[in-house]
Amino acid sequence: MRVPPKYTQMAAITLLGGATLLTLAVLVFIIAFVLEKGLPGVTWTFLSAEPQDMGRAGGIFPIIVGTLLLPLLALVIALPLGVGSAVYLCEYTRETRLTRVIRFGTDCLAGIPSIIFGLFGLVFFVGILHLGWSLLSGGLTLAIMILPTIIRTSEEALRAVPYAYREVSCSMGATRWETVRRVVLPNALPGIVTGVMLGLGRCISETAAVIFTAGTVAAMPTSAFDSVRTMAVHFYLLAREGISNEKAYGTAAVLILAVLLVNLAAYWMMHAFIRRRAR
Amino acid sequence: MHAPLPTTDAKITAHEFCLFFGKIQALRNITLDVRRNSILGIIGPSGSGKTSFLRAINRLNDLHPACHTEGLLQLDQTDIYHPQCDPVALRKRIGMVFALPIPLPLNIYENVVYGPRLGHHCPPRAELDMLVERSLRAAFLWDEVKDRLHTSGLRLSGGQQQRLCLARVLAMQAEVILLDEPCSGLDPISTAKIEEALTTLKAQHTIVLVTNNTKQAARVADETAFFLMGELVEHGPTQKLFTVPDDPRTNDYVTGRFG
Amino acid sequence: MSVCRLTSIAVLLAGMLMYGCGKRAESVTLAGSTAFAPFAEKLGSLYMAQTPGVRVAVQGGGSTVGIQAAQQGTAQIGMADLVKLPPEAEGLTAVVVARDGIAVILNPANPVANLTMDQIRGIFCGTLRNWKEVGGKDGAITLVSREAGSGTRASFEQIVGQVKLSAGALVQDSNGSIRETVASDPLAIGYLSHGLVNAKIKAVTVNDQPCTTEAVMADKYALVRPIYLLTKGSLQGAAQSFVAFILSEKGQAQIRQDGLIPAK
Amino acid sequence: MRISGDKIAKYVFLAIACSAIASLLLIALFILLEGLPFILRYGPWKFLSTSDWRPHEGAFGIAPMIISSLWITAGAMLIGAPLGVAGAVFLSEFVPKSVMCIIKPTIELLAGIPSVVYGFIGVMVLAPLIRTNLGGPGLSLLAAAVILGIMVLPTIISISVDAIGAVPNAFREGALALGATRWQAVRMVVLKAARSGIIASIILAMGRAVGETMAVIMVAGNTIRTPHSALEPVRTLTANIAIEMSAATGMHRQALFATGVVLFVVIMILNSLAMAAMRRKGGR
Repeated sequence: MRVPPKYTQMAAITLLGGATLLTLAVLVFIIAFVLEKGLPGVTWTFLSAEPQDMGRAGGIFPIIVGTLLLPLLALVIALPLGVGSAVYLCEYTRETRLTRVIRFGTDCLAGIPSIIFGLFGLVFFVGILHLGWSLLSGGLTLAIMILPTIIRTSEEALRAVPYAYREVSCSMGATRWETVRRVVLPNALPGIVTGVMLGLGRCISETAAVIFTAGTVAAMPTSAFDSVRTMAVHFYLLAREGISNEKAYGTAAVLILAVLLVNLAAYWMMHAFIRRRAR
Repeated sequence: MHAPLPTTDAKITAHEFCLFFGKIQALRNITLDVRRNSILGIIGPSGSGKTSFLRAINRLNDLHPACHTEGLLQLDQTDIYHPQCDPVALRKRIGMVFALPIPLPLNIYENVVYGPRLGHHCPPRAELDMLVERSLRAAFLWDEVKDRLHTSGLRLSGGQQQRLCLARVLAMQAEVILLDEPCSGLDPISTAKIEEALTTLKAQHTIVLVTNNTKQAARVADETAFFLMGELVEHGPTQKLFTVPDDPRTNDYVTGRFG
Repeated sequence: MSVCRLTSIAVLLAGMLMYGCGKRAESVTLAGSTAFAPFAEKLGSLYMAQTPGVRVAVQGGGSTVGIQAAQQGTAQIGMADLVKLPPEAEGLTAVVVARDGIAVILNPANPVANLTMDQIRGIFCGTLRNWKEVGGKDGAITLVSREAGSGTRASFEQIVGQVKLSAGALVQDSNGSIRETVASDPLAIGYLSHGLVNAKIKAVTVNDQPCTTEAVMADKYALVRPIYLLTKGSLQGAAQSFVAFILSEKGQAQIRQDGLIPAK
Repeated sequence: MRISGDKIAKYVFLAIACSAIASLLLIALFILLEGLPFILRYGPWKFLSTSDWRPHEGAFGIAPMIISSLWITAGAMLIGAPLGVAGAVFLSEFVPKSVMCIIKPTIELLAGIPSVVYGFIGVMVLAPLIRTNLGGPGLSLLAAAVILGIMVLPTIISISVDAIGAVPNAFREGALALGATRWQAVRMVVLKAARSGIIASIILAMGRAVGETMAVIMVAGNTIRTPHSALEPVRTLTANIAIEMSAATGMHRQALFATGVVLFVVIMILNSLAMAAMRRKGGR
């Protein structure tokens, strides 16, 4: 006897709701765990001073700067490349065997462990190009690392824009580029922002690849050729080398708050953008 | 087949025009003239190729990968499918209204000025405002939306959205307007408004109206063409076609015996 | 138009980032052993305080990265904490700047206080599997070792001799994580640089010798390894004076204060 | 000239796409050039099937690591995928927009938390929990699977929510108009329409789970033995590379790159399986 739909609906909602609550509970527990252990250590001096005694004392200001600069440089390189390739694959070519191979290749590269990108960076950027352990080689390596993710999410976002919009724009005498610029891209922006957030998240949380390419110098970088240390690397070195758990959690707390701010800012910016366009 | 009408008066001329999607032939040697500043109604059962013919005029079929054509299709005596003819420039002169109203995901104002803003020279703001008002008035939509031009086009009702699409085409100042079953989902009042707009626009534009509503063709079209299985069965003044058609198949379709 | 604004901002940012390249104070780069890197950083900051205008950049990455960096010149000074330098280090001048004792550590709840070399070899080869066999409470031994190729592990296994690590051993890739694992598992045994021993773990005596700086200085405690600074050819300028600073009285005192054992 | 503007844009995008694909090819070539010669010289079957990994004595067998990697990824997806998709469906269909605007940024925040933090929490909280309640050393296959499952949740949820959100409302209204309950409409119409986005999110998440290194090293125990139960410590392919690469030279280093090649092949197989699943269901 088939269960009447009303009950399957209730069962489904409780099941899905339960799963969501469990997920949120676990995720909130992790944030609370880190903040509870880390927040007491977060004082103004901790945020503004230089680290001393191998990180046991002092603050993490140069490390915060490193954490902002590195992903920014990676995004400045990966965003145009990623979105550009997604636009080309979606708008300018038909679904051929080549585009399927490219999409398959990007999927596989999204799965490559970051340590391999780190080694590639070490051999290629640090070694062959003589950029040394620096912001530049770190940024380039991270850019290549998040490129597959940005291409894939941008492509999904572009493909989600209804085909009819392209047809209408085309019928009004818009060139392919004008259709992309005026209708497709602005409409796909939310999906692209999600891809950027995931890419940014991966850059900020990366340790292995950064240690091998951007180095671990905790001083303030004066140029693109100076080595930097990101908060994730700082947390890794403090926690794993057993230098100081308390400072490690402090760094993690600051990192979480920074990521939360960036996410909220991007989210409100996107909403404002959508509201302005189609009020 | 009667001799083609004097060429000077014809805005669009098709001569033995065929259209293929890969191996499937959608149109078989269509020879047809559309007179300047007149409304040509195209009727026929669904799948008879009337929409394909409409989309062939503004080369929208090019978006389909395996589409190629034979024969001649001219706009103002210049071959539309000639390699030198730039499809983008062509589409600027030919506006199209689709069966399902598709307002762009922008506000009403930006929907209407979308066409004129394309290309390098973007007209000044004042001129755009005037163009928007004139186009919306011509589409009988101005009074209903004049104080909420900045709300989203997707918020309007079906009939209003279709009139917005018409206004959008008018703002392009296109010489030819193609309509693909514009009133298929609309209420009688919106349909009447659109038909009234078309009759007044006849003076400045050449209009090709594809419709499966024979009464609408009878009401609005100056001349009517009857398509069946990708062929042009008969083309002549609406009055003659609906009373004493030459071809028995037209007679059966018009009187509703089959179709 | 919104997309153009985005790309113009991006180009502006890239330009701003590149403005600084080229302007580089005289810098000394060290790379290599993760164990010695924090100490090198401390010495670097002391040296920078003493001689302005010089930037000391310390990179980790492990002994092999240090050796390769010194060979290729990506770093002026390579750091390696190996008892025997691998063939790759040929042609590099090696200077011992410090020594580091390797402490064998247990969980504080473990009653065992002393282990002989043979017992340590038995445990790490997997022949001794239960704490009962070495005078502790009944319980299977959880073996925690460093990864293959780590300086600490190579030195530990060379000094103890004929150690074929049992397949069931947990492997951690840093001193800190070995300490955490041993601190949280009452049946665990591991080893790490003696500078990192703290209250959470207990260092046993080896052949009744305590793992202290004095015992090592007196060559009584066996598990000790040198820390080399490797340079290619003769050094000049800031790098040379930095190495001299480390070997100076002030440098060696700082090393002793940080928990390592001075070279002399 | 009007037309050339569009032509320029097309070639600019073509150049961008080529440079992006070229950089990705560069990485793939880098891995193959460093790893493939070793596999051919050492003998692929011996490399893949033996389970004795003693780099300093020239024994390079990674069978246990392949098995562990597959087990951990399967475990992580078993935890992450259902929870993730269920969460995504519930959040985008049954939760009001206002609540959604708070939950979505927090979820995307979790994609920003370093895997090292997840690993450290795993060591501090999860491992002792497993050790006391379930036995074994705590650092185990189960711990790694749970941590990875949690880490991939944000990826699955945020991309699936976008995919479900992209399904036009007309589909939902159509189903509801036919008398379907909200859940039937979701199950029969919305999920089918959003399937490609959801599967893309699962593929990306699987890629991240297979590729994760730091958290796995901290939590899995890294023993070189084929696990017989979920409570035994294991070493994955990625952990093997990351742990030993910083001190590996000569044959040992090439063997680690060869592990990278194997990993690349494993990821390719997993992706093609997922693609086939998508196409087979779509084919009917």
